[in-house]
Amino acid sequence: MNVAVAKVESDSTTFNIEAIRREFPILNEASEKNSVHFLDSGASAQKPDYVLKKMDEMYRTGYANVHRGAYTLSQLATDAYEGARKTVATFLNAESVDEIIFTRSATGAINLVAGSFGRAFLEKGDEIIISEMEHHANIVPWQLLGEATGSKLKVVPVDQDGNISIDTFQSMLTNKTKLVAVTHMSNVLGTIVPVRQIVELAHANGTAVMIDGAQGVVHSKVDVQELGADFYVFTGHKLYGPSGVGVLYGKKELLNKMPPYEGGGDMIEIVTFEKSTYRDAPTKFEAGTPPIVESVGLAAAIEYIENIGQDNIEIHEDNLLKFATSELQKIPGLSIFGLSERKAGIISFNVEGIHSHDLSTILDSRGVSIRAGHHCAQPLMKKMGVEATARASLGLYNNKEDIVALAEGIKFAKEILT
Amino acid sequence: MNVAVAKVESDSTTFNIEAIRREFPILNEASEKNSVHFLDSGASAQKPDYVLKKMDEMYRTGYANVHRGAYTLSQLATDAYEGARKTVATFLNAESVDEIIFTRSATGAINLVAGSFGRAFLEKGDEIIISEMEHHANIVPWQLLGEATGSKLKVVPVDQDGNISIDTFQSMLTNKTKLVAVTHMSNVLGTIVPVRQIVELAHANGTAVMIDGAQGVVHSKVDVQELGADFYVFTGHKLYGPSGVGVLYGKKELLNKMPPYEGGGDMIEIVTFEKSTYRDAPTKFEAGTPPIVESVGLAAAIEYIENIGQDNIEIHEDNLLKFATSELQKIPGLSIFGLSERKAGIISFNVEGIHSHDLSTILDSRGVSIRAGHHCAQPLMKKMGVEATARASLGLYNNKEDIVALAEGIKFAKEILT
Amino acid sequence: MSVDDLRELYQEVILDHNKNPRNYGELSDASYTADGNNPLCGDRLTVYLKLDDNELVNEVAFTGKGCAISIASASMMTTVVKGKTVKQVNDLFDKFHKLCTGESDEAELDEFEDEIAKLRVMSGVRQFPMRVKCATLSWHAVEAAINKKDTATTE
Amino acid sequence: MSVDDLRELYQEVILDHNKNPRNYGELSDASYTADGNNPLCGDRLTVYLKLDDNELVNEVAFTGKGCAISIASASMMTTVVKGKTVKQVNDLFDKFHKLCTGESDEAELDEFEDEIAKLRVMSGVRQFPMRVKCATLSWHAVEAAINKKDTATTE
Ligand SMILES: Cc1ncc(COP(=O)(O)O)c(C=O)c1O
Ligand SMILES: Cc1ncc(COP(=O)(O)O)c(C=O)c1O
Repeated sequence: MNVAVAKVESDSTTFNIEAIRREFPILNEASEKNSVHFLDSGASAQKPDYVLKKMDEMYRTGYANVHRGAYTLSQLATDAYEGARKTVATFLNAESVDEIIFTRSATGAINLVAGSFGRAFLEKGDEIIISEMEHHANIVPWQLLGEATGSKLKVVPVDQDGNISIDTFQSMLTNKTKLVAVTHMSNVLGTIVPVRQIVELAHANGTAVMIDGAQGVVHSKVDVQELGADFYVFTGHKLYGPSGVGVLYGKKELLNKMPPYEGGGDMIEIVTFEKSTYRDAPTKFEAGTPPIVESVGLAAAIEYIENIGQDNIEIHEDNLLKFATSELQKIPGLSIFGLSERKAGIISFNVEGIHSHDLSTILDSRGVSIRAGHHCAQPLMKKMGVEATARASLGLYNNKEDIVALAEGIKFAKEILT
Repeated sequence: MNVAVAKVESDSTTFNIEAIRREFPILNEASEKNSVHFLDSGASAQKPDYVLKKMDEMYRTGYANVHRGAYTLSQLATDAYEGARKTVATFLNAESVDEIIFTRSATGAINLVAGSFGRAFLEKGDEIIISEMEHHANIVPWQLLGEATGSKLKVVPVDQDGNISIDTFQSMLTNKTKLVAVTHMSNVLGTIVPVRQIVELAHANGTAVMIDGAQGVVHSKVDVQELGADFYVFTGHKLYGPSGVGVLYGKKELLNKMPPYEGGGDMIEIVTFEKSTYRDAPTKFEAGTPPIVESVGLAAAIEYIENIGQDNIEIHEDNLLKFATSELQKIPGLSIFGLSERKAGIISFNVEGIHSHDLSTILDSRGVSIRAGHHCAQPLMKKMGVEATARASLGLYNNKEDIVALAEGIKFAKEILT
Repeated sequence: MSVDDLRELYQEVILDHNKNPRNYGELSDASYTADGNNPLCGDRLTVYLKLDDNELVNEVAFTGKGCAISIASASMMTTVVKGKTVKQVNDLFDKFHKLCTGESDEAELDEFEDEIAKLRVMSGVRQFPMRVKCATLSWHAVEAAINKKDTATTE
Repeated sequence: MSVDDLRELYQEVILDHNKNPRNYGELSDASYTADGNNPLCGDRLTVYLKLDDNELVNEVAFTGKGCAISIASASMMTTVVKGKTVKQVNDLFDKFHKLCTGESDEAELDEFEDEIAKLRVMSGVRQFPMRVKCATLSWHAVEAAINKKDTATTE
């Protein structure tokens, strides 16, 4: 395993992990209080200097509200904001820039689909299929929708290894299935879900598909045209961008058929007290002042990772995941949840006799940040028969030392607690 | 007028306009492209260095996702985020910190009230009263709610000077009036609405009240307990804070009776596929990763203006408004919209024979940024019989030179266009 | 952006068209009408079209309110689309749009040489990207009308 | 946060209570029960209470899963609330909470002197603000039970 990691580090001139680490200020502020072995990127990633500077600069030299002013600063801000939309569209290979809607987060994007598409097109008795390993963000909005419309949730089970059965999924599709909403990648198990196949089967059934790409987009290249999904959502802060911004990709035709979700400035055409008319997507879905600088920051993050190369990042993380898996498996009493053939930079595990919360506290004392808990996936926890797990999740800036520190820290925790 | 301005500037040792201007980086980046006479703060304000540094610093030294980690960085971020909530609560003099919900913007906050309070408690035939000078953000959400529930919109007219008649308002209250939603301050006319009186009358009628404070909170001290409104909303970017964050204040009792608006992580108590239960406010209304750094930035902005003193800002802006009004009134053919006795830092106007768009372009060439258009208040434009107006809006950093440049620019536009 | 750019934008011809717009007014017997609407500034124009038996633009007129750029551009538009086929109007709009955004330059000589020569006076908007929408508003409307849509919305 | 802080948090007494929790199990004839729920980490406890005729806590027990801190704290809680009145339990919780957050210190001598002396071993959580919720989870539940609520949720 060591060899593989060493290989990518020496092979690729573009991927120099030490140089990359230097570009993330927080990793270098090695105070006693701050963790330098940051293994919670799955919750939220750290930001490169490049992104922070872009945002700061915009506020200092080119900030004003967008779309509304006929003066230079507003034009600069509008160009930056609409330029960010273009960057996202190119990143996802969307057919049109109009298919990109900036939201407040992935959660905001999923709720938009539920509130607009869901309330407009789903009726009592209609069905939505999700998987058993969804994040709460891809469960609760459909439950709220169910309360409003009478639609029902059907759940594809997850097996021992953390995979869903495509056959089972297919057998659950009926003429009442109006939407399939599944994660691209599990935030607990790391499983990469075969979303392409799911889209094909759903479409053959006349069913629309939304993919929750909050984790997926971080760890693999996404091409929405190739994927064919009707909606794809992700969140900026996990992709090395700022908090406060997310993205909803939607097929233009579909978006233009959908009613507005929220009302306010900019999204309207003509407002009278009797009746208002709305503009086309994406504007129709961006009521009020959008997350202007946040969108520009997200675009900068995309530029940053594209500059490193998504393939390079994938290889690096893959090697690191293999190394981490083998290091952790050496620890007696440690069991890993999620052993799919297709998984990416996330490892959930528990250590016999040690609650993940205690483990996290002890690791923290050694500068190792991991997450402990249910990871906003309580139904999956229940299925796995646990209350909580420990989770280490990788970012492009992690290195072998981080993994070694994790393994050593776990051993130390065993000493203290047992 | 000159005297009055000079007076406040020399009187108050805390309010030194030149020192303040130096704290706003964008005002000092006097490149050819950038306006230095920024008179569009009503659309979005510029940010002081203090706010920018706070946000940048958080990303560099204390960033992680909030509420979810048992490690130090997450604790630091959570403390900063919850500390921001406390700052906002104190700023508004809320009874409890649990009454402060961070949203994506004022628009997001109003839609939350419409989607949660509105959908839960309004029925067919119920009435919502708004005023004729509302921003689209406080019109369209109620129209969307009306489509969903059958509730109706009633509109208090605005008179010549830009005031609403309290008698008329009172006469419109019926036993079907379930909500009054009015602006604290008109973003077109500058009128300060007598919201205290409105709350009293509405409450005497058993009607809940939401105040749109997007402009109001910027120009006057707000005390929600004294005001008594059930909801008060505002937006960060107009209050010298970042884009991507807004605030909903709501009375705790009421918030806890309301159903969730959006679903996702953090806002839940227990999730099963059969049924989920939700936490209390504010968490119930903050689904998913919130605008973490943006909220901290907003709190920094509040600290900044509190440090200068809201009273000092009010006096400064008031003097400047009087100066601007008298300067503009000297220009032949210029007419001002909105002449309420109680108005704050906004002047809308038109110049005979010159469309505001052309005026804005010409002013921009002289470094003066104003806004031209309908200002997201089409119904008010219709009432005033115009398609658009020019609008100069003041921030705490504006000075007399900005006003002089505006007046000179208007004269120049007349030369060019007539 | 300089004062020269401004003078280039607000040329005499444009100010004249703004003050004395050609073909201003309703056409009661129009074959097609469409509204042009710029939701961000509130400008609204209505364009009226009459086609003859050969589907050529026979008469064209407009009403509405807007800035000097949109009114002048609408006025000039009415003077150049008369006698054109539907396809020609679409093509001409395409060329005019490029002229306003700076995508095409003056050198292009083709079937619309004369029309473009007339319209070239609008090319000052290149320096003012926020105003391109103003210059093209009436064109969006005429395109909508000729393609039998009710409304055109620019951003 | 140092290794000393850690050792202070995970003292022998705590590890012992975690491994051998006192009064663990259901009380089938409980007067009141309540769930304690930490939605952020998924820890859940149930507390069972029996009051005698004088409204004193007669028996108390708990079940559930959680981290060492929450289990140990629950176990210790059951050993100190027995024999107390409703008001005394509320007061004791208040004092314990202050102990965990560092608001009160060791010097306080009052009616709960003995109990606080026992519970003081938990005060290591002061250095770990994220873990205060763990230490107080069972207390929130017992407070809910005694005040006749079903559930307590900590953040
Ligand atoms: C799979 C998945 N979906 C959705 C989300 C929600 O993202 P956000 O909290 O940014 O809305 C997350 C992260 O928390 C996630 O991991
Ligand atoms: C009175 C008023 N209400 C609401 C808003 C909406 O604010 P935002 O766009 O930040 O949601 C604005 C500003 O655009 C406003 O002026």
